Amino acid sequence: QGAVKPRLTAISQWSAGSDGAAITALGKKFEEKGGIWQHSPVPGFTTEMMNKLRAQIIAGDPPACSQLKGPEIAAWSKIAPTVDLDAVVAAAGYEKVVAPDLAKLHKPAGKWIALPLQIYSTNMLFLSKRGMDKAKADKPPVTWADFNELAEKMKSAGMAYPIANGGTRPDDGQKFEASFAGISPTAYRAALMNLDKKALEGPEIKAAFAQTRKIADWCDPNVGAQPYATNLKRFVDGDMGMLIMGGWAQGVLKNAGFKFDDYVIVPGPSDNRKPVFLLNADAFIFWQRKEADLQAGQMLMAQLVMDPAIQTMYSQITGSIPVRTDVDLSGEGWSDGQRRTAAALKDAVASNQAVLSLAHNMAQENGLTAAMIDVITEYVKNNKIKPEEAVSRLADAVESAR
Amino acid sequence: MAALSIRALSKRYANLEVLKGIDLDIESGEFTVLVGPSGCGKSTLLNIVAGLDRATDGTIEIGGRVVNDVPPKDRDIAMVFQSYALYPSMTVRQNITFGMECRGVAKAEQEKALANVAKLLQIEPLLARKPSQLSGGQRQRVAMGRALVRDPLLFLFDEPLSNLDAKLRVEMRMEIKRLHQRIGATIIYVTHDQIEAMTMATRIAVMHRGVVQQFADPDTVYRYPANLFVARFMGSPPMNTMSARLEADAGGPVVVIGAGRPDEVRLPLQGYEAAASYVGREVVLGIRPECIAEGDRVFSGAAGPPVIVTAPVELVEPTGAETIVLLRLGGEPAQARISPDIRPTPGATTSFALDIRRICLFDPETERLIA
Amino acid sequence: MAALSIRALSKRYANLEVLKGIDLDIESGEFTVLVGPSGCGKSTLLNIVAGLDRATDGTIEIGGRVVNDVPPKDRDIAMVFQSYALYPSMTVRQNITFGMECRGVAKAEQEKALANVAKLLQIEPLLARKPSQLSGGQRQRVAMGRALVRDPLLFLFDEPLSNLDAKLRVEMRMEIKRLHQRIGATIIYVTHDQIEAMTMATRIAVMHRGVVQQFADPDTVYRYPANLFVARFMGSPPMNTMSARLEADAGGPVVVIGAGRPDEVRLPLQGYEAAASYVGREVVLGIRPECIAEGDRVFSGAAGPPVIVTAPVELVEPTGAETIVLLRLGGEPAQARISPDIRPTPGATTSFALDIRRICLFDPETERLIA
Amino acid sequence: MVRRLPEFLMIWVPLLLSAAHLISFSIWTIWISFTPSTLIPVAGWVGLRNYTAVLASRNWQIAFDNLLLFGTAFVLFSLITGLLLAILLDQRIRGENVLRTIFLYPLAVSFVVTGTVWSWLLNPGIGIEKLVHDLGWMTFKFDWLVDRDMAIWTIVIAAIWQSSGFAMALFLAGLRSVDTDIIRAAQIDGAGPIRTYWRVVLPTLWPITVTVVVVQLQFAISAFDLVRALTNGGPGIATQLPALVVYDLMFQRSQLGRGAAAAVLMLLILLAVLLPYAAWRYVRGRRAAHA
Amino acid sequence: MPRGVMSGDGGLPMRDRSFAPSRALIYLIVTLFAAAYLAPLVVVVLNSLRADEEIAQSSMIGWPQHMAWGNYALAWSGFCVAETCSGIRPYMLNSALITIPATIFSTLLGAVAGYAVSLWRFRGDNWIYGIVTLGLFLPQQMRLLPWTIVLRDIGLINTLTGLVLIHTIQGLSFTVLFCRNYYIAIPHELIRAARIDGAGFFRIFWRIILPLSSPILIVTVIWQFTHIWNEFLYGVTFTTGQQQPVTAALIALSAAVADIPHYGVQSAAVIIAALPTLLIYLFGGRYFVRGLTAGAVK
Ligand SMILES: Nc1ncnc2c1ncn2[C@@H]1O[C@H](COP(=O)(O)OP(=O)(O)OP(=O)(O)O)[C@@H](O)[C@H]1O
Ligand SMILES: Nc1ncnc2c1ncn2[C@@H]1O[C@H](COP(=O)(O)OP(=O)(O)OP(=O)(O)O)[C@@H](O)[C@H]1O
Ligand SMILES: [Mg+2]
Ligand SMILES: [Mg+2]
Repeated sequence: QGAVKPRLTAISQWSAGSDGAAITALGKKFEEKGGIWQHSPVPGFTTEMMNKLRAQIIAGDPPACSQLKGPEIAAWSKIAPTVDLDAVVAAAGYEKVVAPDLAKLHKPAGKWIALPLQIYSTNMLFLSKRGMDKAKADKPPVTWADFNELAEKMKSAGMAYPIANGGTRPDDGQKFEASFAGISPTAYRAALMNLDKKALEGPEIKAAFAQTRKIADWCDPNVGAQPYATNLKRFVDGDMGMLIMGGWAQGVLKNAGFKFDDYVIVPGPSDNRKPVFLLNADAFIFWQRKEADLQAGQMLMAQLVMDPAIQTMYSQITGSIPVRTDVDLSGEGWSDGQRRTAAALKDAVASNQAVLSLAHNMAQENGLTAAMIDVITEYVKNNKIKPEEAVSRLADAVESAR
Repeated sequence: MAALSIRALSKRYANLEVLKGIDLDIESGEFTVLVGPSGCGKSTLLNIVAGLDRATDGTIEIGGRVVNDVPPKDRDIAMVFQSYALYPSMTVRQNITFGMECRGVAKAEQEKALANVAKLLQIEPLLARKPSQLSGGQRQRVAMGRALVRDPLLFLFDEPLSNLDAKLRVEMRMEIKRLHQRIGATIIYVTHDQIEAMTMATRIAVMHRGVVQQFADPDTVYRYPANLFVARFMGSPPMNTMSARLEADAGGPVVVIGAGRPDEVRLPLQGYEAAASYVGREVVLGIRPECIAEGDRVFSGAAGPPVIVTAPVELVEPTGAETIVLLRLGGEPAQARISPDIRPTPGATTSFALDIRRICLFDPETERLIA
Repeated sequence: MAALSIRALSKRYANLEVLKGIDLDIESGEFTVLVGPSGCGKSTLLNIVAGLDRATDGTIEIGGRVVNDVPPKDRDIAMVFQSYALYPSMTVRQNITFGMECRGVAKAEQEKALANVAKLLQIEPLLARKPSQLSGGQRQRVAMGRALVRDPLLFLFDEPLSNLDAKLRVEMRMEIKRLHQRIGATIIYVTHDQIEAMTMATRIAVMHRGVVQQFADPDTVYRYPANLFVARFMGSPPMNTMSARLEADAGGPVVVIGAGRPDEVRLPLQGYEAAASYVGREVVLGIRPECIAEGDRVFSGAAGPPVIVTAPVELVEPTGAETIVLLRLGGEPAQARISPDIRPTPGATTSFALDIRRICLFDPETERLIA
Repeated sequence: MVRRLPEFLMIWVPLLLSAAHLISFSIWTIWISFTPSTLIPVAGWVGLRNYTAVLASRNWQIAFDNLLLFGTAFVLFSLITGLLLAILLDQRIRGENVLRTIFLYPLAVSFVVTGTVWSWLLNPGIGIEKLVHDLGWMTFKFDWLVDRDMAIWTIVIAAIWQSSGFAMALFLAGLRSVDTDIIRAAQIDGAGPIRTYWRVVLPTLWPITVTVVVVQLQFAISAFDLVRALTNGGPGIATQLPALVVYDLMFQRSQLGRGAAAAVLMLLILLAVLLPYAAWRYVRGRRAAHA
Repeated sequence: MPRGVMSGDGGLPMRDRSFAPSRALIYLIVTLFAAAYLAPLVVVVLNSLRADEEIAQSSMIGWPQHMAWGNYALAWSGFCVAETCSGIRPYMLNSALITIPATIFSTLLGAVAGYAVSLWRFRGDNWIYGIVTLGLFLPQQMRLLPWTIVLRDIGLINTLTGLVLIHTIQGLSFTVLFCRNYYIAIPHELIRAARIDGAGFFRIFWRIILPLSSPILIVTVIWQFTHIWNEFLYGVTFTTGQQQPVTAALIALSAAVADIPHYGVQSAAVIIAALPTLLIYLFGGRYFVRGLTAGAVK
């Protein structure tokens, strides 16, 4: 270390729950390494965090690093200078152990400017143990047909609403993207990631909307705009049987005092029976600062974020899986769900079935994402809209938002 | 027939007794004026008669019917308020017909009544206007119109002219008087203005502290005020009152002001038999300013020559139509109304003629009129 | 020395000319009363003198110094407002000393001045009170005190008594008058009340539509009104005015009311030389109500017996101190003030005495006084 | 008249700062609405493209329709509620002070809290519906919050709850300043309480009513925090409102130019309300000056 | 002078006896309304005393079975926002540090400006006044970015001072409007008398106008205080971490989507955070209505 004490100013949206706990733990590590940890969690929604980031960038005072993800990294990197991390990434030999799709997002102009911190799949299927018992089912569903059958079974077993999802915008998006990717990851990639016009109007997307409708009908309509977390108790108690959610729900469940053996996590339904991975990765982008202590802090932070031990610690708190594919998940502290997620990622990458999540802003920039989610959430909430109509609306939305 | 008869009426607000046992009988066709200082309970009395307030005690009869429990609209009265209380959002026409509308009078009849009243008060051209577009005098007329369409047993007026300027007040005063003569209505009229009271009333009720001090025709009230309060309240400038001594003299009783002083004033009295028992005692003497005039004045209708006194002049106020002089009678201050041309010099001594026929004597204890 | 001298003063608000070339010279020690109907520009004039408003044109000199551009506080004036404008949050003491405080007068001197004024106005017991705890008359006194401590060249009073009730107004009027006599201040006093104007003023300025109609001592204004407006504005009831014809007769000019009618009234005039050129022409005759009296009245100071006319009585209004009679002279309505005891019957014909010495004649075209 | 420096500073500096920030911010927004700005403001010129895009978007159309419905319903009902409460409180009833405080206290609460609390109460799963179900009336249904046709009414309810106290206060003041003689005159004329209010008292409240309407309308047009906390535009996008759309476009979707265009449209709606009001005040002022 | 309209009696001089049944109806309606208005507060208060499990098992509406006073302790100084587990206590302090100065400044400056506009007419005053009051209607979202740029240029970004400045300037719209409407009813003769006495602009304001202003100052203080206290958008955007106002902490608590809801603590925090403004309305409400009357209806 040089003469200066490394210092890091960071803004993120993680303020509470397991996310808050994880970032706090990261901060502790940073301080253990002799740094000064100045983290400003922004309460509220992502928008508030971005407002703050924008305000600071406009003011010429960006944080040393800030939470940002997906294509937004590329968009934002154009409005303010970022730090070139290539050297430190190379030194850590990090590139080899990161999924290539993911790596691409973090080096938009060919240089590393941001580092992913953890990975989730947004389409993991959570099965309530008690719910399964109630429905006398023992096998997790693999295809959407299996899923639908199981849901019906649960319903006849007395569960009014077999699916425990919530009603927020990303939640509605997840219902749709899980359906779509499970039906055809190829069509998903073409339509939602590449915005291919033909794929956007193809039969797969229509089938995805139809499947989404089924899921929506099995959800508690009373949840309104509340998050899925409202339903967790009913889910664990077996009043609801299934939940399509990212791995972060494990952290929430843990935080709420539920046990790992209350539920099972499996990859979301995939009609070709090979796991589909809807990639969602949180990341930090590093903004150029002149101050020596901040620069030192940025290097220290980068090293920490890439450190397998730190990634292990972090993922174990939040329920995600490490970005590094070379972390061993067989040890204590990892759940079956995490192991299965990691395995799914490996398989999906192998079969080219790892795609970027739309609902969590990994597939498109915010403006486009929001326009698409508008259509999806309206569809979810309004069962009078037919799938074909939804398809054409989605295509229109893409057209006008581009 | 008594149009209104009030018996032992009292009104109490919390611990404040505003009216204390009022008795009044008002004949049909009378124009009764209620005067008294501010806060003496005039409006309260009117409101109770109208049914807008409840009496604490006593009975009110209108047209021979006890109305204590009758709501205002069924009392067969009409009221004109000091603020006129015109409905601001209605036209003059609606203001006048609103009461008939409430009582369900037929449209045609309403129109007829309206036309009559509008003609009487000469407000035909104003019928379509809103109150805010009227001058003070016009508003007053509309307020009258609203009362007149009703043709009630009893009109109640609460200082209806006090918001008008002096000129207009005089005109409206005459108009109301003519109106009363023409339609022969029974009216109770509250005012602060003594000229109004004196000129309009057939009878005046002078109130003070919730009690009717005197209820009589204007001349009686002016000439024979029942007590010192009435004497000092009516008239402007008010009656001069001063302590004096009643003595017996050869020709009859003599009232002495400033007895024993070098400038004592001795006034012989004629026809003051009632005062006989006060001979040798202190009394309060009252003499109106117009009964003290310049030395060469001949009082109209006087039998003999006036009593002439010389007195020091303190202040002279020529008002144009007359000159008000502040002088001292036997050391007591008094005001005189003398001819406008005459301007005594302040500080000098001048002679004044006194009209001793109209002197009043009051008991200094009870403050009541002796004679 | 002229305390105040105003030259060609005019004031315009947007397109409204409120003051039109006012010229006034007020001597030191004078008590000038400004009268005129509402809206004639009295307050505007006062405000311009005080420096609270700017003149559109003309100059104002106070104590020989042109003050057009001098701020109010440096004009050496004091002002009493109609609403008194006492500072509600300050005690009486603070209200009075605030001006001195602003001018940085030493504490001890403030106390002395305060004590003087408080004694003069007898408000010592009130010094610690807030204005809201004072009666109307007391407030008025404090407002006076605030002006008096200043000892200025010029006092400005804008209707200072109009918020008081009648009794109090009379008292305060006398007090102000005494005060003026005692301290000999120069005062400009605005009022609506003619009695105030007549009794207090050394000179009266009658204003109408932004023009001074007449500026003279009260007797002149009352006796010789410069024009019909002044004649009708001053006096209550106002001067009777009626069209008449001036004719030449053996003894001199005769003014004829209702010429040619059976009940025509012929009044011989003496000493109206100025009217000679009007003989044979129409004039407007003005006669004050107090110059028409009961038939047996002897007018004080009259040389010969009065002119007696008989006239029909229309309305009788006894006010107590006198009786106002509405009669017809040669068909023209007129008011008379007769003795209080005498009550002619309305409708009947009675004889009246006329004081023809005080008749005014006006040009019917220009409305100016002829004689 | 204002000649001296400290006076000048004290009066003009705050007033000018305030006026200047309003004018310059508005101009800035108008300028941005014609630029291709996305994440941050940039120079450029795209003509009316941002406006056409906003006007063509479903979000804006829904928001605009909602604004008409919400604005009308909210203003109307809060007016009626406020007036009714004021009339009731005007009946010399006991405990008036306490009641007044009760009707006013929602003004003290932040919209965020209001939205959150009402979202609990109105949520059928945990709120009133659940309570009634637990009490045994199982067929009871009160699920407006999650019913896309009725959800806008939940915003109306919460907004009325929050701000009808303001209308009540103003109306009450208006009622209290009605000349009692007028009411007495009506009594003598034989008008009952309802007729008295309807024909005599209420017509005098016009100026207050207009003030209340304008204040509430501006609240309706700029309603933001409340909606965000209560429904966040949902279910779906059923309860979008212009203020939400502006915020969303500017800050969530990183389409500053379009957001600015939407903001300018919002300003135009506001002006459409305010200009007639200003004209009315002007005419009234002139008339008062002439009376 | 504006008179206190709300104080004494008023209303229709109804005759007491003949209206007995309808009076019962009046009380009934008023009571129902009062219950409806109180309901949300009652629910929050009750929930602040219930454990989370209890709420989850029944509904949001219910009587606490065990008084969970702990919620308050947790809300006040226990729950965690990111790495700091200090409850909302420090944020309350921040809110006070922003709200109190901004309220004082905007009220005082607004009073002076309102006084100048209403009692010392000067050229263009109506225009300035009109523009300033239009500010009441300018949507907040529109001002966020311009403020960012302004604060950057004057170097006040990320400071409480910057927020105080924003709230002071924006608050002027309201304070000037209300003060002006109030002062317009003050007799001009008072000013004239004082000018003749030799008092200048400030002395008149300080000695004569200000002592008369308490009704309207109470209104503006209450209004400004509650609005600034409850403000959220600027607070979050322009402050950082431990400097954020209490509304930010509340949002952190309630918008934690990735957590099981803690209704109990949340309710307790809501109550604590709303306490200052609630108390202000409780004690100042009566003056608020009175002053509002004097200042609004013109
Ligand atoms: N509602 C009330 N509660 C308590 N006291 C009242 C009420 N109404 C009137 N008073 C008191 O009753 C007394 C008489 O009032 P009232 O209005 O009858 O006087 P007034 O003779 O009409 O006076 P004014 O000439 O000033 O109109 C006053 O002292 C007044 O303060
Ligand atoms: N600021 C102003 N703008 C326009 N016109 C005004 C203004 N001030 C006064 N006026 C007009 O000037 C005229 C004279 O007003 P002023 O107050 O001087 O009358 P006044 O003689 O004092 O009346 P009053 O006896 O009623 O007090 C009135 O017609 C009034 O309407
Ligand atoms: Mg009265
Ligand atoms: Mg005036």
